[in-house]
Amino acid sequence: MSVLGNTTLKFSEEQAMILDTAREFCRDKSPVSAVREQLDTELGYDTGTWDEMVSLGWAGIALPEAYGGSGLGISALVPVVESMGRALLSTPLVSTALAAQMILRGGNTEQAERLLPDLASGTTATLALLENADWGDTRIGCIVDANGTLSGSKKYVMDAGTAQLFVVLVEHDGAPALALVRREQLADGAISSHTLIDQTKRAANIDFSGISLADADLICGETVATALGDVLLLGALLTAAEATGSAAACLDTVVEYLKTRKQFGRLIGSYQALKHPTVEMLTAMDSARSLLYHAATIVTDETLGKDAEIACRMAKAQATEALLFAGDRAVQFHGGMGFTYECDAQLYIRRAQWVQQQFGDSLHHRKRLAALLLD
Amino acid sequence: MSVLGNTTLKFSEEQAMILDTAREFCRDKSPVSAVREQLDTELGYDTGTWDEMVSLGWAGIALPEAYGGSGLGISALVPVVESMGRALLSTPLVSTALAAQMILRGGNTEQAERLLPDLASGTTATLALLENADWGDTRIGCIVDANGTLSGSKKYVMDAGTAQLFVVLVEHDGAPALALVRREQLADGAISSHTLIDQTKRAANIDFSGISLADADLICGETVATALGDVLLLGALLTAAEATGSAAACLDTVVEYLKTRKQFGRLIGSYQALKHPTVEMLTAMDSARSLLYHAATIVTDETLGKDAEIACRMAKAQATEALLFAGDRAVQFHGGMGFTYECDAQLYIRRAQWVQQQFGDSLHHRKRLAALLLD
Amino acid sequence: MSVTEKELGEFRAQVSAWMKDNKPADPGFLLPQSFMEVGSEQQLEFLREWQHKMWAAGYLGMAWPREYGGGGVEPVFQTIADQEMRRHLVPICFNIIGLGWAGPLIVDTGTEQEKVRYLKGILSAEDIWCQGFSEPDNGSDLGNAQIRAVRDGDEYVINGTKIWTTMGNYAKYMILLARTNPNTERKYDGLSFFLSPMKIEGIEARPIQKLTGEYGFTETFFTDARIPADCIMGEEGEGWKIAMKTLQYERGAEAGAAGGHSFVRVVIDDLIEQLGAYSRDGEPLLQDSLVRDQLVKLIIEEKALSLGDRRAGVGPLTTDYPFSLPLSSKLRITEYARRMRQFAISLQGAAGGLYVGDDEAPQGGFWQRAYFNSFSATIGGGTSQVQTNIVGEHILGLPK
Amino acid sequence: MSVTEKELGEFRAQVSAWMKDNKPADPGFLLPQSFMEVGSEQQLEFLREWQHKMWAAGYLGMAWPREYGGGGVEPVFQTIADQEMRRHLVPICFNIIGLGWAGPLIVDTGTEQEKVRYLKGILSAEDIWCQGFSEPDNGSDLGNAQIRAVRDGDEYVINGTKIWTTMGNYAKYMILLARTNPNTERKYDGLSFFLSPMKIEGIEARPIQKLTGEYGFTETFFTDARIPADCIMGEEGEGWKIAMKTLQYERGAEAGAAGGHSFVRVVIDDLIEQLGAYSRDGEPLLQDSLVRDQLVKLIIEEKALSLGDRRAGVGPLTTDYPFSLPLSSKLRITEYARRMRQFAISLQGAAGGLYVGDDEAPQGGFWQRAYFNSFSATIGGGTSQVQTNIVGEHILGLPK
Repeated sequence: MSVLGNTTLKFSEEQAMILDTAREFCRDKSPVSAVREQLDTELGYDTGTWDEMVSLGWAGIALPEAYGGSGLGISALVPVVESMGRALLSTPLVSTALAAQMILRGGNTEQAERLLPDLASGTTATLALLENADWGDTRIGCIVDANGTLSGSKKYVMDAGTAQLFVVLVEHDGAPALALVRREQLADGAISSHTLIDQTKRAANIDFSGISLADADLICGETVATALGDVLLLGALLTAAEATGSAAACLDTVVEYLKTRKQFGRLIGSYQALKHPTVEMLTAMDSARSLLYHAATIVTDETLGKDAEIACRMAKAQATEALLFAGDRAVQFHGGMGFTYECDAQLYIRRAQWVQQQFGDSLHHRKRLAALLLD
Repeated sequence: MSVLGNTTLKFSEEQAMILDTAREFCRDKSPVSAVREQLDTELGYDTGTWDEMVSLGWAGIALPEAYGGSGLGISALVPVVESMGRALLSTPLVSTALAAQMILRGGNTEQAERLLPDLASGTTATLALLENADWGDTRIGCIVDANGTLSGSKKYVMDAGTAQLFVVLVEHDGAPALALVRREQLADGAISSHTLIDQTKRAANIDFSGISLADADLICGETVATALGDVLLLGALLTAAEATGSAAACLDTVVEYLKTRKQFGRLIGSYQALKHPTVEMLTAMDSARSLLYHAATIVTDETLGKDAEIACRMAKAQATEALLFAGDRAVQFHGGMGFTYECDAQLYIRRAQWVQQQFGDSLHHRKRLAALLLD
Repeated sequence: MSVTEKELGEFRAQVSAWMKDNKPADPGFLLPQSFMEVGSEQQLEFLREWQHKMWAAGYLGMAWPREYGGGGVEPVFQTIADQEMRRHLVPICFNIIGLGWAGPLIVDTGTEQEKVRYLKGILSAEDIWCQGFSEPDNGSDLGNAQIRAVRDGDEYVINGTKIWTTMGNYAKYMILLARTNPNTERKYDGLSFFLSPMKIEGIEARPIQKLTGEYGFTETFFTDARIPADCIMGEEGEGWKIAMKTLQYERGAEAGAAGGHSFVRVVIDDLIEQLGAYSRDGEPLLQDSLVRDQLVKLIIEEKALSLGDRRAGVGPLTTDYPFSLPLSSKLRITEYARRMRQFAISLQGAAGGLYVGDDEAPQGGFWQRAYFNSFSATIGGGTSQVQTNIVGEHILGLPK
Repeated sequence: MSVTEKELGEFRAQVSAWMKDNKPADPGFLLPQSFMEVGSEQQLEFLREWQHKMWAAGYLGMAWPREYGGGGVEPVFQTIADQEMRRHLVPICFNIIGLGWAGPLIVDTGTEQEKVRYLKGILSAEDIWCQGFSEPDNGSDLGNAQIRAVRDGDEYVINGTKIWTTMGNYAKYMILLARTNPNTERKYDGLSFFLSPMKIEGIEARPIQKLTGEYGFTETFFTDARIPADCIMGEEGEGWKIAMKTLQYERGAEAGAAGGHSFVRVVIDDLIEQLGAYSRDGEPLLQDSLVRDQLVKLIIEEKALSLGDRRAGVGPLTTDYPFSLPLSSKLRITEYARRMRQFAISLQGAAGGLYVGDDEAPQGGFWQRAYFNSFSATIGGGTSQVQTNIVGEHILGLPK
C-alpha cells in the first residue's frame, strides 16, 4: 500500500455547474473596488450580496434536504468557497456552514430540526472554539455548570458581529460539550472586536459568562468529540478552498502586472528573476488545487475517516504555503507600487497571514500528517 | 547578551602568510588533472606532494613546539585545509592532525612525547571512531578487555590505507578509552576498503580484533571524554574548512562556464535563471567562510568552551549546505556536459555528499546548536 | 471499441499473474533505472533476454500488426500490460527508441519493405535502436542540427557529430536527423530523417562516461559514412516534420508505441520503506521530528503530482490555465525527483558517503546513483530552466 | 588623530550614561521603525523633540563646524555616539535626509550663506528635509529623471512629479534632482541639483498610504512651482555628480554625516526573547523541534552576516572577490530581515492574524508591521532582483 493512499479525484457535473455559477457571481458582486469598500465597514460584507447567496441556496448547500438544505454535502461548498477566495469576497458563509456542520454532526435530531432549517435559509451562525492563540491546545476553560450557567470567554470568533447563533465549545460535567447561544443572550459589551491583519475578515472576543442555557441548548456526549474533530478538519478544508482561490487570484494579479509594466525598457515579465518565481506560484497553486478537490471528493456527511483527514490536512498545508509565497512575491514584484496600500498585492499578503493561522498552520497539520502517514 | 554571542574574527599576519603559501602550493601541486590522476589510485594521493607538505611544516603546524610542532594551533591549520579543499587535494593531513589532537588532548605526557614528534614529522595517523553510520550514536562496541586485548571493528576509517597509527575509540573497564594501534599490529586482511562517493577520499573498515595492547598504548580516564568531544568538533571544523574551499572552487568553475558558454545566441551567465542562483552560491560560500574563520579565531589548545563549540558546529552546518547547493547547481548549470564524468562538476557534487556526512550533517549540528542557544 | 470491461479485467489478471511468475530474480548486479543507463554488456544481455521473453509471451507490440510480429489487438491491452509491468517492478524495456519512437513511425508511415525489415527485430530485442537528434553545440535546439547528409548516387554521405546517443555503441540502427540542404530560408526545411545503419565504416560511437561513473550514451562521430539512399524516411526536407511526429509517440501505447516501461519510477514509498533500518542519535530515524516533517512535505508534493494527473482530466477544474498541468508536468516531476533523491542520501549518515560497489552502501548505492541520474531528466529534453520559461511564456503568457 | 583610546573610552561611557538616563519612555503609540515610516504628527513631534534633545546635549553634528551648530570634534566621537544610540535602542533620528544627505553636502560644498541658512535647523530638527530623487516611471533609474526646471529670470519653474518623498508633507526643504536641459547627449548631463523650499505654491505633497496602512512617503507634484534661482547647488548640468556625492554620505559620520541612527535594527534576539510566552499544542513553543531548527538556521544566518562585516575588514580573507561582502550586504541583510520577520508571524498561532491596533496583538503587531515594512528595503534602493544582478555582474563578472 503506497503512502500516497487514496488518490481519487472526481468532480460531478453538478459541482461543475456550481463552480461556474459561483465564479461568475463572485466576479460580478466582488470586483476589487467592492472588496475595498468593505475593508473598514463594521460587518465586512454587503448584506445584499449575502441575501443573494442565500437565495442561490449556498447557505444550505451542504445540509441534508431534511433540514432545508440541498443535500450536496461539503464537496459542493468547496467550489463556492474557492470562488469567494478568488474574489476576496467575505461573507458569513464559512462560519455559518461550519456551525451548521457542528450541529449536524454533534447534535440530536431535535436540535438539528430546530436550528438547521434557519441556517439553511440564511440565519448566520459561527463557532466559538479558541481560548488562546494555540490551535493545538485541547484544554477548555469555558464551563457550563450543573445549573446550565456558562462562564468564560472565547477569542478569535469569526463573524461574531453578525452571527445570530454561537456554537461554543465548553466543558460540562468534565467532558467537552457544545453550548448553543443565541445572540440576544449575550450581555451588553460581551463582544469586543479584533483588529485583523486581513481587513476583509471580522472576528471578536466574546465573553459568555453568566448566560443560562436550557437543556436543549447543550450538546453533550460522545458525538461532541467526533463532531469537533470533523469540523476542525472541515474548517481546514474550507480555509484551504478560500486560500487556493486567493492564491490563484494573486497569481493573476502578478501576471497582469508582469505583462504590462516596463522597466529598463523591457516588460518586467521577461526577466527570469520574476518569471521563474511566478511559475513557482503557478505550480504551488496547482498543487493546492489538486489536493483541495481530492479532499472535496472524499469528505462526506459521515464521520471523517483517515483518508479524509489526510486529505484535509494536506490541502490546508499546501494552500497555506502557496498563498504565503504568492502574497509575499506579489508585493515584491510590484516594486514601489507593491509597497502601497493602493496596490492589490496588500490584500493578498494580508489574506495570507490570516489564512496561515486559521484552523492551524502548515506545521500543525504536517505534524499530524506525520503520525498518520509514518507511524 | 545576544544569542549571536561571540563574534570575534581575527586573522594574524602569520595566518595570512600560511594561507598565501598554502593556496599557491595547492594550486601548483593539484591542478584538476592531478586530482583526476589520483581518483583510482590505491592511496588517493601523491606521496611526493605529501612529503613536501610535511617539509613545509604543515603536519605539525597545530602541535606544540615541545612535540616538534610549530605551536600555531588549529587556527593555522584551517587556511591550509581550506586551500586543500579548494584544490580538491587529498592527503592524510586532516586525519593525522585529528589523531594528533586526540593524543595531545587525551593522552599523557609520555604518550605525547613518544608519538607526536613522529606525527609532526610526517608519520601518518588516523582516527577510528564509528561502528555504524550514525554520528550521534554514543555506544561503543569495540572493547579492550582486562588483558589488553582488543575486539571489534570500526567503519569509515579515513586514510586507513596509509595510516601508520590508529587512534581507536574503545570501551575499557566500562568507560570510553582510546587504543593506540600501530599499523603492523593489524592482522592480514583486517582492512577492507570502502568505495566512497567522493573518489578523492579513501576510507576502510578495520577489524581490530585480537590485537594486544601494552598499557602505554591505552588512553584512559576523564581526559578521554573531553578529548573526544573536542576532536569531534575540530573534525567538524576542518571538514568545514575543506568544504568551504571546495564550495569556492565549485563557484569558480560555474562562473567560468557561465562566462564562456553560449546558448540560444547568448552567454548563459546573462540568464537570471543561472545568474541569480550563482549569486546564492557566492553568498552561501561567503557565510561559510565568515563562520569558518570566526571558529578558527576562537578554538585553542585548551578544552573547547561553549563559544568554540557553537562556532565549529555553525561552520560545519553552513559549509555543508553551501557545498551541497553549489555541487548540485554546478551539475545542472553545465547542462549536458554537467552530466558527464569528464566535467569537473562531478568532483564537487561527489565531494558535497561526502562532506555533508563527515563528522555529522547539518541537522546533527543544528540540533546541538538548538540546545546550546535556546535552552 | 468492442472490448468489454470484463475482458479487460480478465486480461489484467492474466498479465499480472504472468509478471508475478516471470519477474526475473535479482541478477546480482545493478540494473539500469532507465533506458538511458545501459552501460555494460552484462546489463544489455540481461535486458535483451527479458524483453524477448515479454514479447514472446505476447505483452509487447500488442497493437502492432500481427504480420510484423505484433498482436493486432486494441491499444488498451498494451496500456494495461504496461501498467502491470510498472506495478510489478519488472526490469525495464531497454529498446525503447525502437519500441516507442522508430517502430510506431514505421508502422504508421513506413513502406512494406521497411515494416518487414525492422519491426520484428525491434520487438524481439534482436535489433537495438538509438536516436540521433542532439548535437554537441545545439543543446536541445534540434532544428539547428548541423550534421550533413549529401546525396551521392544511391547513397548519402554523412559527416558530423551526434551526442547523447542512447546505447549508440550497442545499436544496430539509428533514427537520424541530418541536414540535406544548408541553404534553406527556414533552418527546419533543410532537415531529413533517416533510418541509418550503425555498424558501418565511418561511424564511431564513443561511450560517454556519466556523472555516475557508468555509461549509457555515446558521442557518435560520422566521417564520410555512407548509407543507402533508401534509408531516408519521406522526402528530403521533411525531416523536421517527421522528427516532431516521432516525439508524439512517447505518449504511450494509445499513441502507437509498442509498450514496455522504459524507466523505473522511484517513489517516496521506496524511501520510507528503507528508513526503518536507519538511526540518528541512536534512535530510530523515523522518530526524528525534522526527518518526519521533511518526509511529509515530500509526500504532499508527490501526492499533489499524482492528483494533478487526475485533475488534468477534469475540464471544469482546469479552466484558468488549461494546459498548465500537462505542460509543467516534466518540470515538476523531475525537480521533485531530484530533491527527493538528494534528501534520501542525507538520511544515511556516514553511509551516505559510500557508493555503488561498496558492500555496505545502503541499497547498493541506489539513492546516490538515482540522485546523479536524476540530472538526466532535469537537463535532458530541455533543462528545468528552459522548461520554466516555457511554462511562464506558454501558460501564463509572460513575455519572452 | 590626536585622540587617545582613553578619551574615546571615557566619551563612550559618558554617552552611554546619557542615553540610559534620557531615553524617552514608551509614548503609548507606535514609533516608526525607520525614518521612512513617520506617518503622523504625533510621531513627528515626539521625534523632533528627541532629536533636539540629543543635539542640545551635544551628540549630533559633532564633527560639523561649531559656528553652524556643530561640535567641531573628530568624527570618531560621532561614530561612538551613534553606536551608543543603537545599543540603547533610543528612538531614531528621523531628520536623516538633513543629517545624512543634505547637511554634509552643504558642509562640504555649500556657500557661507547656505551654511548659515540651513545647517543649524537640520541639527535642531527645526527644519525637516526630504529627498526628491525617484520619479513614478523611473524606478531606481535616477539618471532618467524627467522633472523639468526652467530658468525664468531669477527663478526656476519646476514641473513634474517625484515619488517616495520621505516626509514630503512635513518637510521644509527638499534636495531635488531635476532636468534643466532635455537635449544633452548623455541623459546625466542635463540634470541639476537644488535645495528647494517645499512650502510654496505649486508644490503638493500627497501622502502615500503604505502596505502597513500607515504613511511616511508622499508623491510630490510640482505645477509651475517657482523657486529662487540661487537654490541651485553648483552649476546647471552638475546635478548627477552632486547626487552621487550625496549618496556617499550615507556611510555615516566618518563620511561626513551628522550622525544619529535612522532605523531600528530588528535582531533575532528580539524574536527569541518573546517566544517564551508562546505555546504550540499546549507545550512551550521553544520546545518544538521544528521551531528550534528554524531559529537555529536564522541565528546562523544572522551570525554569518555579522561576521561578514568583520571579515570584510580582513584583506587576506577577501582576496577572491574583494568587494563581495560589502556589495552584497544590502541584498543579504534585507532578504534575511524579510524572512525572519515573516517567520516571526508564523509562530504566533491564531494571534498572528491580529494587527496593529488590536490590544492582544503580540508586541502590538510589531512583527506584522515589521514584515510589511521590510519590503521598503527589499524594493527601495534597487530591488533585491536588481541587487542580485549587480552582485552577479560586478562581483562574479557574469555577463549582463
